[in-house]
Amino acid sequence: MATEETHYLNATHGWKSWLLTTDHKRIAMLYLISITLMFFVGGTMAVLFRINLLQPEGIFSAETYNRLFSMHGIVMVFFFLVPSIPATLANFLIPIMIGAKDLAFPRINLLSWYIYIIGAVFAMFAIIRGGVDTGWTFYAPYSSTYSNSYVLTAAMGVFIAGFSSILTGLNFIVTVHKMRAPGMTWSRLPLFVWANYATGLIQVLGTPVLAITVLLLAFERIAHVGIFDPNIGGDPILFQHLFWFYSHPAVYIMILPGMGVISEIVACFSRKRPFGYNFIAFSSMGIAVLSFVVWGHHMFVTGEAMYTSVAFSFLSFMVAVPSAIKVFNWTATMYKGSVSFDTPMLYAFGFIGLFTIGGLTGLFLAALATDVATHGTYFIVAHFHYVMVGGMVMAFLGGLHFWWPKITGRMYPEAWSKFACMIIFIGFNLTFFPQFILGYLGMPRRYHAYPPEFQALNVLSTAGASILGIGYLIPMIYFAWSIKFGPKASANPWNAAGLEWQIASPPTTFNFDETPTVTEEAYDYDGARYYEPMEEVVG
Amino acid sequence: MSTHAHAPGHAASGQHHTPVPKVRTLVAVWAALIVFTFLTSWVSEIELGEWNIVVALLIALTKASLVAWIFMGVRYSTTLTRLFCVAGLVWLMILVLLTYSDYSTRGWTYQAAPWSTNKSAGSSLK
Amino acid sequence: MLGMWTFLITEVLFFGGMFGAYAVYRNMYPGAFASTSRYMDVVLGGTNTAVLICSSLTMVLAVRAAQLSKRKDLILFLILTMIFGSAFLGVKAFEYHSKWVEHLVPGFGFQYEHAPEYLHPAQLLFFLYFCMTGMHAIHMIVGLGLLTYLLVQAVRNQYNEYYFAPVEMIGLYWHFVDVVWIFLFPLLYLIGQRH
Amino acid sequence: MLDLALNLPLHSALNVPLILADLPLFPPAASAQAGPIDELYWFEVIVSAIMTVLIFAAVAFFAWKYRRRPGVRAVQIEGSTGLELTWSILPFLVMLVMFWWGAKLYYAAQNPPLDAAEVFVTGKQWMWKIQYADGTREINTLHVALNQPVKLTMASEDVIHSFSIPAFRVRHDVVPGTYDSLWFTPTKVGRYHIFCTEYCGNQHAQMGGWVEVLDERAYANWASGGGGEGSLSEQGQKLFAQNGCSTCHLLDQQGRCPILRGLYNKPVQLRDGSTVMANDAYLRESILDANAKIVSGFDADVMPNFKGQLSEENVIQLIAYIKSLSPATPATQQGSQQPAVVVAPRARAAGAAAQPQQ
Repeated sequence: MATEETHYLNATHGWKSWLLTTDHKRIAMLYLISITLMFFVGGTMAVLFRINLLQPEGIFSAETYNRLFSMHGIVMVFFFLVPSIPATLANFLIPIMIGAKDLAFPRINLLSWYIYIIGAVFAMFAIIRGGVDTGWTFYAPYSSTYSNSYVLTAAMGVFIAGFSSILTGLNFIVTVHKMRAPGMTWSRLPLFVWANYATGLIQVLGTPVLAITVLLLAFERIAHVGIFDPNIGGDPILFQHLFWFYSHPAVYIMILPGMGVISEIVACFSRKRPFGYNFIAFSSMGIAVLSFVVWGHHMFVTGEAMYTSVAFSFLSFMVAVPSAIKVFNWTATMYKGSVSFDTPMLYAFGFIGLFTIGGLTGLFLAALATDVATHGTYFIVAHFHYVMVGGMVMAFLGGLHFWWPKITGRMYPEAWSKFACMIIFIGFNLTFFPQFILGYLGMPRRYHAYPPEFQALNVLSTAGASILGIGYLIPMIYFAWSIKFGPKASANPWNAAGLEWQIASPPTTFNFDETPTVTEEAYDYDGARYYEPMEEVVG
Repeated sequence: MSTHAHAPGHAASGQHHTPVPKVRTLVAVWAALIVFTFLTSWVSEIELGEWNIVVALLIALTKASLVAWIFMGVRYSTTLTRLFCVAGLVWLMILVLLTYSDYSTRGWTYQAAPWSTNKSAGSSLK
Repeated sequence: MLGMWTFLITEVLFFGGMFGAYAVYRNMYPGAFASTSRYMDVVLGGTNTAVLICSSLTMVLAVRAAQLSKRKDLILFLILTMIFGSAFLGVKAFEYHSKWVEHLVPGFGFQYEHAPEYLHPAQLLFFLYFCMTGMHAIHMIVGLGLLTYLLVQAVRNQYNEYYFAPVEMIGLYWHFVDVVWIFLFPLLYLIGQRH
Repeated sequence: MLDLALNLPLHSALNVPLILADLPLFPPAASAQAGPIDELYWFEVIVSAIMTVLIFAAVAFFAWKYRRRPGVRAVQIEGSTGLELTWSILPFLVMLVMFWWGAKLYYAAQNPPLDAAEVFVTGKQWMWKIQYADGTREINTLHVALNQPVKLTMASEDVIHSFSIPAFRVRHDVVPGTYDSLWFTPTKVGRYHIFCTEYCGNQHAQMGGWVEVLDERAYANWASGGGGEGSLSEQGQKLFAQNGCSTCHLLDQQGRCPILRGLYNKPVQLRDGSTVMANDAYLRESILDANAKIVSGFDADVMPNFKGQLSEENVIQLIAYIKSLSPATPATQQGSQQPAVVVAPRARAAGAAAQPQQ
């Protein structure tokens, strides 16, 4: 190993070369480290409050429990899920996939990471000071008037982190428009890029509304004047409207990039062009648009006007269509393919299964009558964890396993990774499937204690959570191990198509020695070279 | 925006080829905007009931369009920029109108079937 | 350029949250909102609108000067724009001051004696008034900072017909701030009749 | 805490067999609307199950059938517009059924039958206070009669709560500053959970209780036990006198304030020209913040503000009294559809010292 090749990781040295970098790949790594930390902060809280629910009367105090679940939600949603794939994998891959040297605004990209860190520091500060107990939804007037916890600090964190998300989205949009290599037409764009482009649109259009909402809430809390307080003629429901105008589309900020990852993985490990490329691409755009007109389904039992609720219910069913299209297309992509069972593909299987369940249970919540019966119960909790964790986290891990050789130039131990995938799948289902049953039984969410007849299902769920927790630790360990000890990866360990596999692993600082000219579509799997035996990995 | 130099789509956006607007046009637009400002102040004094706000918003929209079209150079810009402009407006409308629809139709249900403990009237909807 | 447009869309939605709240409460309390008009100085508001429109004109003339490599014109128009912008802020500060004197600042001894029945909804409106015009003023201040930067660069002869993108971009931003005010003026100052 | 979780031997988390012995999987269906909602629920479950099985089966089958084998290459397929349309439109049609079905049940849930017994619920951190028309009050327990429709009118004293009875499949948020309502018809004698399902602070999990569905005889028996303080409207009448309301709101002649007799559920002309319905929410607002809506012909600042003086429960009593001043006759029900405008001469003696003191 005397003559190691120069790549983005070893091109320059020293902490300054990382903290002042404008290289999208290094910024992606900075993000990866930060969000992994946040994931484990949020995850630890989840494990703790699941332990609390082992006994009907709870183990911790109500105060502790309320803070745990609130901070779990805030950390996971705003500091893990929203930036997860866009800020890491997409940040790393979008320029490479479209044949560019970097994003359109490299310095803004770095700025967005710093803004994220400032937001995260606020959130961490709130946790250390004693936490916040409003739930991640910050509903007024509880958050603005009644809560005695560190609402302002946490809200500030969310407000600031929002700008990091806006800047990431803005950067992606401009990059995809302006930085494509010659010949990289829209119909040749990888589906991952399409998905992140759609995500960028949601980030840019939705996040500012969250920002102003949180700001108004902060004014109300600081100065005791505001517009949500019913004591002075305000309407607390308005907070929910503005909050969900962002936060429902935000669900798609979280899941769309995951769908992009799955499209790439399924195509690669089936050795096939994705079935219905156009439909997958346009369904991403369709989701981005429709996601903005369904937020009222979070408010069917709040006293929202009946006809508005009916309209929102209808629109919510509409948004299910493009999601269904994607699932069908991934399945159809395997038809007459050449399917291999590498770890990323296992995660893709997991994603398709869990997302299907998550999506279908969403129909229960779009339908007005069954929403009333399940609103605010564990049914909701199970539903969105199937989408967010079963969907997004599976896709994130799948993508990480897929591109890890490209990112680090190292392979991870395959047996361990398959084992971890199985553990996560089993642990996940054991954790969250019982919650569907609990939900229809009526167990409300955010309860630190519950009637004893719900105990059995809660114990099952907690058992699952501990399995899931271990499942998430295993990849963490072998990924860390592989950076130092993993066998070296070739430029294209999966024999995959796509620009990112045609450059070295890890890529050089400027990705391409010269700007590539694209002459074929992203998924040209029609060739013998995709079936050559995998190159022997060199230790 | 020096990074744009690599961009293939760059020539299309063509900031360097943006036609130079005529001073006469710009001053005319300015004059129109000033006139509209007086107009909107004047109209607001006239009792039009519900229509006051409609007229005010229409005038504001006209003024905003003039600023966007001429001053912001949308008339010379690409379809994409125009699409972005329209998208901003449409999304604003989604936010305002869908929220508004809740508040403006809240009364509808209850007036149709007034709450009452009264047993003799109305049909029970089961 | 596309980046600036995208950013402006974000800004539209940022103000959009407040416009949404405004629409809801105006629908809820039409009488109270109309009653606030006696405290809104239409002459000052209208003057400010005109001032801002003038600044938009000088801004677009500045962009034009940059396009034509006319350095002196560019500097002149940038200075004029900044003067108009500062005048706007000055008038705004004066208005804020009179609101303060009249106890119309929510949270600081808000009083509404001429129509006590509207105390709360009027307070809501003034809260929105301060949020919306305050956010707008903050954008103006940021804009003045950006114009200062342009001025320095223009003095250093950085802009010419081949490179004037920053002038154009900051121009877009400035016009956008103008457009926001164009909507704020009728919504806040021209709500009801003043007789 | 007491009602919900304890009173029972402490289950150890490890005592699995004992726990599994009473593992519930489906809630009791104890109201008239539970059945129809369950039908929709099962329809959704079946559709979801079919779709899940289909997709799992297809994934498993394709993955196995087309697994990578030496010498076999994938067949590149562009896609199929026909197929795409099929699997977009067919599921959408099924979803339309769900939409229509759900909306229909929701509509019914919004419109309580007119013969429903009205019970008032006040939520506060962290309890539910129940008031019945006969004046009985309870905390965290709601007694209802079998097969008698019940309409709950709900108010919150502080934050948003949500009143939920899973066995009845009903739930509605209780938002401060207004009244919310829900209704149900209990169909099974028994004792069922009440939960708060909107997070409301520290003891959110304790904000629950029981609804007791009693058969006719048991209900009559229970009802005869209560009401020591007189009916709800009688309590309201007392408050009406105590707080000096009766000084200005004269019953049969125009005082300084509007006449309340016959007011309930009538349109009221306001000073600013608009018209509102004199429903519960309007009355509540007018009691607590009289200046919020001034009746045409009257001045502001005549009636004192009762916010902070009267609890939500007091307000409910007063409203019950005002309602009792508008006895239901066939004529008034017809009349409630007509715009009967309350007009009164401008109040005299505006400066008189007759303002009631609290």
